[in-house]
Amino acid sequence: MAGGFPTDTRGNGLTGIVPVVFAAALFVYFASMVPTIAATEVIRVSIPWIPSLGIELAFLVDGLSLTFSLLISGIGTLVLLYSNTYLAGHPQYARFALFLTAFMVSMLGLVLADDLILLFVFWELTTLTSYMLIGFSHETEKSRRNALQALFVTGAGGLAFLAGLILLAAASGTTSISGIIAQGSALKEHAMYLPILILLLAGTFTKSAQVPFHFWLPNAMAAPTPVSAFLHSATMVKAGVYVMARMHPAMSGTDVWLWTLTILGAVTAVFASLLALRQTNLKQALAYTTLMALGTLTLFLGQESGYAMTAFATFLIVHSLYKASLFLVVGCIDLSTGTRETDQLGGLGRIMPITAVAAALAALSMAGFPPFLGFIGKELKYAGAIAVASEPLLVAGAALLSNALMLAVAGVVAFRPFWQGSVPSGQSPREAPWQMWAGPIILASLGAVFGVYPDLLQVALINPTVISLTGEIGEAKELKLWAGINVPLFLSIATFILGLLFYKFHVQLRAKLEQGFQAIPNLDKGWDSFLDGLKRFAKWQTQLVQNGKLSSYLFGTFLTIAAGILLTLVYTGMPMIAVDLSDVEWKHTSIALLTIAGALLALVTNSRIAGIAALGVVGIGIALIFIVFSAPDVAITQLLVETLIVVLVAVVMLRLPSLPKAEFRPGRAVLSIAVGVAVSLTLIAVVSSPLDLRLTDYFEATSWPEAYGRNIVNVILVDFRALDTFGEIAVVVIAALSAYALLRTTRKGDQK
Amino acid sequence: MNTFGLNIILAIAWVAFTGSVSLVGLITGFVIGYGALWLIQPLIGTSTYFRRVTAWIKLVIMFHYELIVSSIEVAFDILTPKHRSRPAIIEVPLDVKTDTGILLVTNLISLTPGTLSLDVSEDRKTLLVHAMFADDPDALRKSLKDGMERWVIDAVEGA
Amino acid sequence: MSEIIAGSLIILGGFFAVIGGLGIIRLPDVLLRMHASTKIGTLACGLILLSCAVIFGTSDIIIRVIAIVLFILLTAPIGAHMMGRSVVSTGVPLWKNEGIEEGKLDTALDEEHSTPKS
Amino acid sequence: MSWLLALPVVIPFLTAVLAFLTRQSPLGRWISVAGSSVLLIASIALMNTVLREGVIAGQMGNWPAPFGITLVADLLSAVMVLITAIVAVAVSIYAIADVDEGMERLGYHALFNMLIAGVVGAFITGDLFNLYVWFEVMLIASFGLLVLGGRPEQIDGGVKYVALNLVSTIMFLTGIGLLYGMTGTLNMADLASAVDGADQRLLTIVAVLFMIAFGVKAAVFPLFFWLPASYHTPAFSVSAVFAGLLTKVGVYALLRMFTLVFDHDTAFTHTILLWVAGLTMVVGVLGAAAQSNMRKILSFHIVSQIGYMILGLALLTPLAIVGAVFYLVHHIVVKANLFLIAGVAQRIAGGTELSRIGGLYKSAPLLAVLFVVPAFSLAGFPPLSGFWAKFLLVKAALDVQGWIIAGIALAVGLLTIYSMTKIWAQAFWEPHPDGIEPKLSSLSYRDRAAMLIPIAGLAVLTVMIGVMPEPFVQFAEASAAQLLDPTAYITAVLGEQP
Amino acid sequence: MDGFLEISLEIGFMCVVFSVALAFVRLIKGPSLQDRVVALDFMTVAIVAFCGLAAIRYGTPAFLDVALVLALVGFLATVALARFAERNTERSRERSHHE
Amino acid sequence: MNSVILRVGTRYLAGLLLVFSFYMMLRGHNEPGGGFIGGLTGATGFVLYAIACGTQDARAALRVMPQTIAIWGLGIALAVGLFAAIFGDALFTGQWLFIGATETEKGLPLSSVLVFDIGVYLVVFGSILTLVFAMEEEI
Amino acid sequence: MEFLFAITIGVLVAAAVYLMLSNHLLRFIFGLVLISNAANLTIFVSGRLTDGAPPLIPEGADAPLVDVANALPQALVLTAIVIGFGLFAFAIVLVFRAWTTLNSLTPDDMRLAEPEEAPK
Ligand code: NA
Ligand code: NA
Repeated sequence: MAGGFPTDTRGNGLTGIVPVVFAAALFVYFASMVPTIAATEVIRVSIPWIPSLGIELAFLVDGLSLTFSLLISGIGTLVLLYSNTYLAGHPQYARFALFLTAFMVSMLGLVLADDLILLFVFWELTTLTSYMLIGFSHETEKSRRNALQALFVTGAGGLAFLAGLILLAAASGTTSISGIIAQGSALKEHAMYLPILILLLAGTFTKSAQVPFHFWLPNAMAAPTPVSAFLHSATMVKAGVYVMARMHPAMSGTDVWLWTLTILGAVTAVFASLLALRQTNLKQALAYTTLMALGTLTLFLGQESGYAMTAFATFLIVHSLYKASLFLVVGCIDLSTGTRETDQLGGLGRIMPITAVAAALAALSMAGFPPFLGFIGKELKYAGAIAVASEPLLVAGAALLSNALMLAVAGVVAFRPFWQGSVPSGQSPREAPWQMWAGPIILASLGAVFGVYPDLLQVALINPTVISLTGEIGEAKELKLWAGINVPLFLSIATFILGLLFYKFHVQLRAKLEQGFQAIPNLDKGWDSFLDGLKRFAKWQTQLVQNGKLSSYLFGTFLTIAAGILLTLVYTGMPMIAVDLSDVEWKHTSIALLTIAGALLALVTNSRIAGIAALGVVGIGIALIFIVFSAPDVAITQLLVETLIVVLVAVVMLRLPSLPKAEFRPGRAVLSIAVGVAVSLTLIAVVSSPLDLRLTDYFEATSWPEAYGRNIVNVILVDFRALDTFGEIAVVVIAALSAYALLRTTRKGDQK
Repeated sequence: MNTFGLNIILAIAWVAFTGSVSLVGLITGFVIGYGALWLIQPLIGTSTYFRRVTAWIKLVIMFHYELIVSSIEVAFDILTPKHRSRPAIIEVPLDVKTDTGILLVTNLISLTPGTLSLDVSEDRKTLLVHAMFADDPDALRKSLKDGMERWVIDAVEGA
Repeated sequence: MSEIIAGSLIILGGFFAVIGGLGIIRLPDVLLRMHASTKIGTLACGLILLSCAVIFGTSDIIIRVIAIVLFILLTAPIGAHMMGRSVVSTGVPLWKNEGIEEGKLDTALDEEHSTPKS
Repeated sequence: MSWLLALPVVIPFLTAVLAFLTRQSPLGRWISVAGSSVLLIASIALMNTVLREGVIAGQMGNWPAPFGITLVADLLSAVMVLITAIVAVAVSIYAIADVDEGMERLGYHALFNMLIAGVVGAFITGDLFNLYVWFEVMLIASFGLLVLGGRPEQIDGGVKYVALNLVSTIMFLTGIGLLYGMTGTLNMADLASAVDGADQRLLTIVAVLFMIAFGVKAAVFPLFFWLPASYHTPAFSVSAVFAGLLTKVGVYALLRMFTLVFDHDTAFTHTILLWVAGLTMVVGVLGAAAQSNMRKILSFHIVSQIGYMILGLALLTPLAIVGAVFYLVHHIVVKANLFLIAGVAQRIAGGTELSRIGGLYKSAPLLAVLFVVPAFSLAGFPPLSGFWAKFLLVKAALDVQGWIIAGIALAVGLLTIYSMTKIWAQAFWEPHPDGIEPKLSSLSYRDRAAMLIPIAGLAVLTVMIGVMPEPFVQFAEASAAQLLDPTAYITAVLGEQP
Repeated sequence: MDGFLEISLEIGFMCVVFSVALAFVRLIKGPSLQDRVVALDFMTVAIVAFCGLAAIRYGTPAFLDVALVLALVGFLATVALARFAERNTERSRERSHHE
Repeated sequence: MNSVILRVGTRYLAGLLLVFSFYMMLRGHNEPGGGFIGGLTGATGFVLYAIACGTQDARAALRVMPQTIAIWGLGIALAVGLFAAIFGDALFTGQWLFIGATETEKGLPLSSVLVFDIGVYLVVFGSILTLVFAMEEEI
Repeated sequence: MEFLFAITIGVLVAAAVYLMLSNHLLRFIFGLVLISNAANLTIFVSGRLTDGAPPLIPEGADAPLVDVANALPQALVLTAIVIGFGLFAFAIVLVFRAWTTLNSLTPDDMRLAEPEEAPK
């Protein structure tokens, strides 16, 4: 993306404007619902979709979903506006805007859905659209790889999630989310609670890139910066958090819930903030701070206290505002200077003052300085942490550490490039066009505005959200800049001190961290070897079963036949068998022997002619069977066909080489005998009980009186079962046409 | 074949007279008609028909005679432990001209044991015969020409 | 009466059939064997079919028997001719009655003619 | 009534005859298109009647069942016929661009329509031996189509295809003989009750024989070898119709026989089917993961997807059968379409080997859109048809605590995503290795229309099933109910049973 | 005289079957292509005879129809194989000539 | 095949086989025979012709391309099946007309079933010749 | 009697399977012919065997006067024979084509459709 801002800042014409207007309209629409929701009402719309499965197109607007909707559509509007300039004149901008808008709509659907399956539909749609967006620079290998990685990891989680949803729906007997929540604590006592929880968390943790599934998120930064700003700050990664929040009333309060979310959240938060500090790339650093935020949000959701819930709601908003803002700022820096590496940046403050202001505002909120909303969020965070009954120190400690690290990162990202050092030679940065700084400045300012006037937020969104999270009993804590001298305040101060220290020594720390992380296995590297392993395993397996050799295919098929019949025989036990040889005449025996002898000759001979002649003998033997057992029509046909077979083989064989000498293969012989035995045994069993001759009796009785024929076989062929005969002559025609076509297509590979 | 056609008509007439439509009736009618025609031979002028019929009958009888006699000869050779046969492939010049004649000669030669028609040359003038008992090829050749070929020529091509 | 005639014809036919079979086994070269198969086989077959005609005695059966016999008389020699021709043209080794013992015949023929077998 | 049943079989035959007589002129291809369209109308009429009146049966030759041959249509048959007609229309249009005059002169259109006739016949017959006959019609036509063109790899694939399918055919025939020998009847509805009088142990053995015979046709593990060995070799329109329809006939036959006739020892037979289903899914999808050619990937995926359908049959709960039916319908549409798209890729990008092509996303966005729909439907992304299919089956499996099989079904879904994105990334996203920009406009107007209209039509159908699944689910439910309680089927064929 | 016909039929069957067995031995032994074909040809004729016997034995002239067809087309296989033998030699000669 | 004997023999046999094949077909409804057997026998006649005189002559004698015969046969068989529709019967319902039927005698039967058998005959005949001619020419 | 021919069928099948497994197309064809015959015979035997009474209705009778052989399997076998012939005809032509295009009759050497992985 090097090379400065687009010279033509008019963007992409209508293709650029329409999505912005659309998103803005959505925002306004959702904003218009604020009064209703603020009055702690909910709006539910539902139309039947798949009634036979009880699935509805049901949407629910309550505090939680409205908060998300406003963030999504609001930030969406600004990001689309920004993108229109950021990617001005890009040949594929239309697709970009389409995917981004589609993503936004899917995300809205996800947070508004009041049906588990509908939610999943949108869930997967966000996966799919984000795949397209991450892979937007599709001509580079890295983009494609990272897009696939994101898709694969979230897709895998998504499938577990689906299983969880199905179980959840089965356990509660409905797919309606509000219906499930209305069932109160029934779910928590359900036998399937734990599997459901694990499966749902698998989905949400992968989607939210929680440790240890975090590795795909930084890679997803291969996407254009606006995408990162949108997907990886405000929206997609929060989908997982959203679902946990949504299910909070129905599923929280158990020990499993508490400790899983708390511990994983805390670990993610600390781990991610360390990772963030380690980065020199601005976007990567921001990506990891996003992880930290997600960890923190998860950690809150593990609990039930009013503080935690309020902190969740507040921090959700805070983070979205500053993170989107900072991502967009980084985009401006990137376009302006051509780099996102911290050590190649400096002194931009004077050249890009507006951007710098936006960055500063956002960073201060992020760092948790008063009077920003970030400060209030942080205070609530500590309050919530302390409220954790069993292990307040652990939670608070994690929060403290991560917040301090966050402060340091804020400095690295938003302070250092603007206010330290000077512009390196070779760079000629300029201030960004207004379309690009408008977004950051608005978002960042909102952090300040809400910090000063927290009541705005409190009534409109926080209280309804908390109610959504806890049900009617929920009591939101008050958002205040000054809550008096209390433990959170001391922790805040400690955070500042620690954070500033971290910032001061961040270069040295980075080196230390680098060493530390070298020691930890990196799942991202594991990803490649995982894919390699998968491919290798797939190849190995495929070569095992599909080795390209007809003889092993046939062996497998016949083995299945023999094993299928014989093992079934073992399972069922021997069917009734009656051996009645009383009516066997020597003629029958000799015909049978002749047939067998012919078959054996065909088997052992190495002479083609002997083989054909042996087949002729078998044909004759079988014709004799037909003659002796009263089937003249069949015998005639058999003899005619046998003759033609010999003729055809004789013609074809002129071009074919002699038979090679056959080697004896014991394995094949055993299998052949097994198949033969299987068929024989079954047939013997079949003919051991009498045959029901209803059909034949009917044919005999009606052949002459109704079908006017004395040859019953022929009457069956041309009248009773004429359709069979028709199909059969069709086979003959097709065989001839096919063979003809095959003979008449001559290609280059053909020998003379 | 006019006379032959006449004979057929007479046979059908016979069937009509007697009113028994059967194979036996037809054959009877044919034989009686033949007799009648033979009697009125002067009336219908010179025809090869009568000679040909005689020749055909002779052919059929002689063929069966040969068939049985030489079958016994071959059977004897097969059944006795020592092979007396002196096989050889001999060429026989052909006088028979028509397709039917050639086919009859070769087939009949093949059907009588002891001789087997192998091939007829492209110019249809020579017949290649495999003989089991070819101690004297010339005699054999002569017997074939005077025997089977003669009879066939008489029957098929008239003379 | 007709049954005695038929029975005798059948036995005679069977006898010739066996002779034919023996001939195919015993005669020393392929052309000689063909003598046995083509003619004696036809004779055997004809005799047995004749017994059919005698037994059934109806005109349609007789016609059918005649047809069968005529068909065989027409086709068998043509088949034999084709075979014989191919024996000559492919150079299958032939027996010359040079007093070789039957058991050693095949080896003797092979030594005599080096033409490849198919 | 009986004509309503007979026409779907008769029409393609008539079309085949006419198309063959006009094979030297371009008229043949239009006859083929027209014939398929008429077939479509006929099958809509059939479906309409079955929906209104329930299972219908017709006695061919006016001979009463079980003596004559009965044609029967329940919902499953009717929908299979309908979907066959849809595929036939799509492919016959596509063939205008795809099939060259040389192949036409050798009777491509006749063979194609005979194939359709065989497929339809198999779906609609109520007689076991008649089913064999239609299988053969289908099989021999597929032989011809597979090798039409005569390229060496076609011959190679053809040898394997023919060899293995012949084995299956002969096993089927043997099975029919044995079953007839036990029951004395061939009418499938009649068999349903006739088997009760037979030795049940023996019946299980014969059931396994049928399972194997149909298993080869359906390409399940370990009998699928012929499919990946050959499906990538013929003309694209041919492999599309193969991919869509042929294996489904095997699945249909399994579904029919193992609900109607062989339901005496489901604890044994359907447990085997469950194993088969799981292994088929896994082996197939791993096979696909190992491939680098678009058509080969798609071929292995057929195998894998067949596993899902068998899973539905194996579970044998109402929901599972619903899933199987839904899957069957969805898969035909989607898989045929993907092969058609591969054909376009071949034409404009010069191949189906993924490393040899690319750049389709950039320069052929319409094709990209059209690919995404079936590809992601196959991968089971909502709200496309494949999602519902998989959803139903996974739910069915979870409902009976089939954790492992449900897990397998889901994991295989993931690997399906992997394969589809592999195609997407390498054929669409990645630039073309030769630096060319494959464009749809490089095709003539006629070819472009002929190729893209059917693709778009099938894609629309996929989306439609996905977005408005209710009628399809309802339909599948009704169909599953008929399968699980064959009383209506039997009554329609044999009349009221005492 | 019912007995005589029965007995002679049995004898006839035995003879025919035995002759087929003998021909089969030749078919196995060969050694030349033509030997095998001759054996096969003989079997065909024997089957015609067998049909005749069967027709008498079961009193069913229908078996004569089998004989009829076989008598007419049975030699086709012989002709085809003979032609194969001849052409095959021609070809191998041509081939060795080319080399 | 340059064999005088075979060529001459074929002249008789081919015609004989053809006539015989019609006979087998026509009597099929009451005695062994029928369309298949007839068609196979008839085809044998032309196979013999092709072997004896070459496929060119055989094709010339046949005048129509064998695959056309086969497909017409299929068409005829299909038409017979459809013919029943005129009488409101199901596919492939046999239609019989007895010429000169009296109370005791059925009369001379003319039937769609016979036409169907003719279709079968033509299919088998045409298909086998398609195959054999093409193979002969290719080898 | 059925027992005897059930054994015969078993031998035919075993021989056929061995031939089909032999990795040579001509032998495969031989096996195919054998196994087709065995399958036809299976149907025939399954319909039970009756000595010497073809299912024909004599002139003047409305139905067979004696117990005649089961006609239905005969019709089925006839159909199966003809179908089998069609399949065989195609198969033999395919074998011929395989030889002329791929110059091999051992299918295991035919690796065009499924090429062996190039050694890395
Ligand atoms: Na049942
Ligand atoms: Na590529």
